[in-house]
Amino acid sequence: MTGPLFEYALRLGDDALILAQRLGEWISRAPELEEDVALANIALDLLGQARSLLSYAGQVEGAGRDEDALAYLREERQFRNVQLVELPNGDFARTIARQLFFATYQLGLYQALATSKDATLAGVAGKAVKEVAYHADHATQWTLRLGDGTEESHRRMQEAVDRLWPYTHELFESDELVRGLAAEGVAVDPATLRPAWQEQVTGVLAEATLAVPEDDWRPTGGRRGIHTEHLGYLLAEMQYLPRAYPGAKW
Amino acid sequence: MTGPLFEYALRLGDDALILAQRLGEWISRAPELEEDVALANIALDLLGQARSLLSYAGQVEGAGRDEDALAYLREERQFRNVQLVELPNGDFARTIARQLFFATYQLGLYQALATSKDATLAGVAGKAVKEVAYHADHATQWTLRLGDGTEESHRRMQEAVDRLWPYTHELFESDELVRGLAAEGVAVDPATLRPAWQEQVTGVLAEATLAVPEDDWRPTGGRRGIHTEHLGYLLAEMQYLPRAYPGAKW
Amino acid sequence: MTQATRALEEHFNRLIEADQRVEPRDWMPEGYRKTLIRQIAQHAHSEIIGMQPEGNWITRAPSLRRKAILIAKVQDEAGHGLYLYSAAETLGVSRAELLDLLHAGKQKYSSIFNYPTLTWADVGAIGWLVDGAAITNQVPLCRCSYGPYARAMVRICKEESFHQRQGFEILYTLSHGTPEQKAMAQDAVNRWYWPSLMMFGPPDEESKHSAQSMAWKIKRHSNDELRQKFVDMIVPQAEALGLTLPDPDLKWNPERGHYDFGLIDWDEFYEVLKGNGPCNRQRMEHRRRAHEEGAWVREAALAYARKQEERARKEQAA
Amino acid sequence: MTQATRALEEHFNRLIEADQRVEPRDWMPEGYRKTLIRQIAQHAHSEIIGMQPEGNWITRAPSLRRKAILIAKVQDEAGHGLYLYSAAETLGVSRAELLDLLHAGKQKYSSIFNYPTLTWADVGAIGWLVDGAAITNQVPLCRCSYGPYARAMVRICKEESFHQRQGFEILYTLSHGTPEQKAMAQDAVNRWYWPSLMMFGPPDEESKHSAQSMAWKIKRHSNDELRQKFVDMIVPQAEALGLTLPDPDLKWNPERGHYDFGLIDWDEFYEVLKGNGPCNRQRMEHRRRAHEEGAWVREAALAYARKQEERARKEQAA
Repeated sequence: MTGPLFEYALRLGDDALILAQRLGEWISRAPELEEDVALANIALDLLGQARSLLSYAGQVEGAGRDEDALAYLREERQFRNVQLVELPNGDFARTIARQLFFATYQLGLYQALATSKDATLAGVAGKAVKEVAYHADHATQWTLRLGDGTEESHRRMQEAVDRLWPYTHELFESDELVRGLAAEGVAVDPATLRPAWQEQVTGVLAEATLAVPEDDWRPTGGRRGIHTEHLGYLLAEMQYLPRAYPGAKW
Repeated sequence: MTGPLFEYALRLGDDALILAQRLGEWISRAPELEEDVALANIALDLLGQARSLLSYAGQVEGAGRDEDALAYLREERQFRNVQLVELPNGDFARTIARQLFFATYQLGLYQALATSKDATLAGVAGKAVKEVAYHADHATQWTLRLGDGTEESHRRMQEAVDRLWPYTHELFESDELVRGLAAEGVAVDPATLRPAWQEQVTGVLAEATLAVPEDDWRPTGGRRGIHTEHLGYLLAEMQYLPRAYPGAKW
Repeated sequence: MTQATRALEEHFNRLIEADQRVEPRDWMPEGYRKTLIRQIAQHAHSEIIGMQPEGNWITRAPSLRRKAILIAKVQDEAGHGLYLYSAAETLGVSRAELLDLLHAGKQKYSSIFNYPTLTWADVGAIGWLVDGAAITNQVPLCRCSYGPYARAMVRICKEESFHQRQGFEILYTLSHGTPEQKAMAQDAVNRWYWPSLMMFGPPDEESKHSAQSMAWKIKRHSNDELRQKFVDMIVPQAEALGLTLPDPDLKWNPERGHYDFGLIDWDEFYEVLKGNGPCNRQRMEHRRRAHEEGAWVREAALAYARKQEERARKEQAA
Repeated sequence: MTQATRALEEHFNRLIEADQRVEPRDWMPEGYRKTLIRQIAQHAHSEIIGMQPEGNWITRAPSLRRKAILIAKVQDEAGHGLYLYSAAETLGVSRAELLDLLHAGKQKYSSIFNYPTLTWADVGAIGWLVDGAAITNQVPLCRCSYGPYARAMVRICKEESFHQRQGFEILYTLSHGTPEQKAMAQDAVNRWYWPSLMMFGPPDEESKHSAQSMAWKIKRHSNDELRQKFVDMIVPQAEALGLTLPDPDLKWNPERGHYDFGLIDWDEFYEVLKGNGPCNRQRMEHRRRAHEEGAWVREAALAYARKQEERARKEQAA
């Protein structure tokens, strides 16, 4: 049995790691050079957060696992990220919709976590707030451009928002573990982040002339290691080298 | 150093294995149910040939490697298949063009190899001739339908033929190794298969109202382990489980 | 009802009564035809949607032997789809029409395929539990009153029982492998057990179509009877596998001569049925995309066939 | 030539003579402008096509630290592309025009990027050899007579030398790792060594544009001089890596004070230049696809910007 703090650090770290991996797929494929730079930048920020959080998880666990052992040598069922971040990139609209939903969530999360009683989590979050504020702004600007751009971009952006909306519910699910840590002042209960997120996101969608989808389907399971069928392929690719050369240093 | 017979069995085995893997990607995605069945069938035949050939390679090598060790625990640079079979499937036209080119080649090869002085190779080839005759017929029928079907199918099929044609040259490359084995009556020198292949394929293309491409670019390297950038991804996916659970039995 | 119709209906009823087969040429009540079309179509759709969760592991099967077995299995499912669409065609509805209904969301497929296959062990669990449940459902259908459907089922059941053994064997190998492999097998069984019990449909008191289907001898046993039969079959098999089933209430009841088992979460069942399972959207999108991306191929085949006919006609005329 | 033009030309020549910078506002001969546009565009295109072979390993980098370094490096290449297209824009040609010329196959990029990255060690070899050759080429360009290009090069060279050290470090780690890792490093060096020597272009006696470029102080050294400089630099570095270079003729020549090296296969060079390298088609297709698939995004951004302007204008008017 591993402790709740280990588990919590994994959740945050895996979200950042898997989204960084997905954004990394964009590089050299973006609609313009500035976006190759921007998406690489966001991927780098997330990867940096992931490294801090996974290192910390390994430290808390005390079993000698470092960031790479946790990233490269766990199986799919041991990953704790939400399903939203593991979905295939799709077109630029889908990537932007995911960025809008996730960055807005993560910004609220890190702002609150920056005052955590856990000095490491507070440090990571405090440092990341500025980065994530840029991610949220980047996604917001593009949501406006695509939503209020051409007919085609509007159609694509609305399709993207509709398709990804169901996956946003999982971001705000709380459970005993996180409520326990939140009561100690260590974690942030994600349920508390929802109202501000909802206001922010629906405001952006409205300005972008996009409809806010109805709540219906609520896929979930990532925090318990229940993922979509997409994650396995992502991990096979990501983990290949360390799996193929056990024990090698790189 | 491993011997020429080991190397030769690997070449033939890897061609069959990698093409089976690509065809396996089609299953549940074919244009009609009959084609899900047909492509699965062809994949199964190729996989069966690959298993016999890789098992034999392992036996010849005498280092205790079985078919799975050879399929799952070699790196990209150790694979000996031609580049044609590792290319992404593309649309149905590309898959059919590849099947036409490869099955026609393989049919000639196995017909000749069925009289090899090496009893195992002769046996594998003899058994496979009937299977591959069906593969060639299947590809021929579809080439006719697509080439001489609608305007769109003609355009797509011509595009597919043009795109894959350069990769066919590698099928007929011979080298010292294969010429040596051919002189002993063990292997078939692929260069000798070219005229009949050319006649057969250009005949089908003509009947399908398709133009035979000009010879220009001649990508090569597979027999020396120089592949396209696509093979690494294919292997990462294919080999993931045995890499992740070293020594496990399945 | 005319006298002629009455005579036909009596003939039909006698066939049913005498446990004989109704054949395509026979008169049959409209309700019987509709029920059969709905059931056979749903069954056919389940076979082709069912290719996806297992197909998900073809490129990642952990040995060449397992890869070959898995390809053959998924191929069999496509083949079963073909038999069943053919059986439905004897009732006057084409495969293309049925596929359109599937793609439009107007006909269903078995909800079990809306769960994801997360690990290799899921391929074993599907073979053992899902095919096991399917066989339990289908063996009685081999005696279904409609001939073409009954005959398709005979063929299908034979292959399915082969698949079930293969699934069992995958799990057996895992549960006797490394500790990680055993955990993988147990995890898959934990996830697939309850959904497989749901495959028999809602409890008898809530089942809409059952009574009439039983009267027509399309169905031979109630949902709950079949479910009990399945549970009784898999409990000793789980023991043989060295795996547990995730139901604390599961125990032998010597009075009933059956295993008692816990309450099924019917809310989950109805949610998945409504379209809110983990993979409903993915399965439908995958299916629709394959169909749409294949449209130009089917059109080309048709155009070519027409040209060939034309040519043959001209040759004959010349 | 009018007298005014003659005066301008004299001014231009004096600038060149005095090793001062020509700036966008200055008059310049049409040939000078064209040469610079061709060279800067080719350089910019090389940066963005160069993202592909290394980008190929971003998702598969073997540690998180290496992944971060690699993403940052490929991002730098995009950034270099941006500086360079901006430098070209000062000569009166837009990025969109230059990209169109690239996509139409009317402008080139460095042939080195038409080789595949087959293993992780290729990322190291590209950093060490390809960036090493690029720096050797580019350091003199920091003193190029055209100001905006020279200034872009200063910034780029600083980052490139960072990249070269990272590539060296990857290879060093591999060559001091397991035997398989060392073999992987050696194999990559074997494949990238000769193509990196070709990066300096054809031998001086065959080089078309060199003499005029040297006179204009766009270029400061001949192809062969730069190639020699590069070889002299990497030989001791290869020794430090514990790797060999695949050239049996490579040896120190005390008389020349340089390393002698073997004959380059110029046939291969010209084949790749003609479009027949292993990855020419793949690189161009990847590039064109990204551009085409991004068209609707760029159009949306433009449409939105126009709407915003319109709104601002209306607000002002109100």
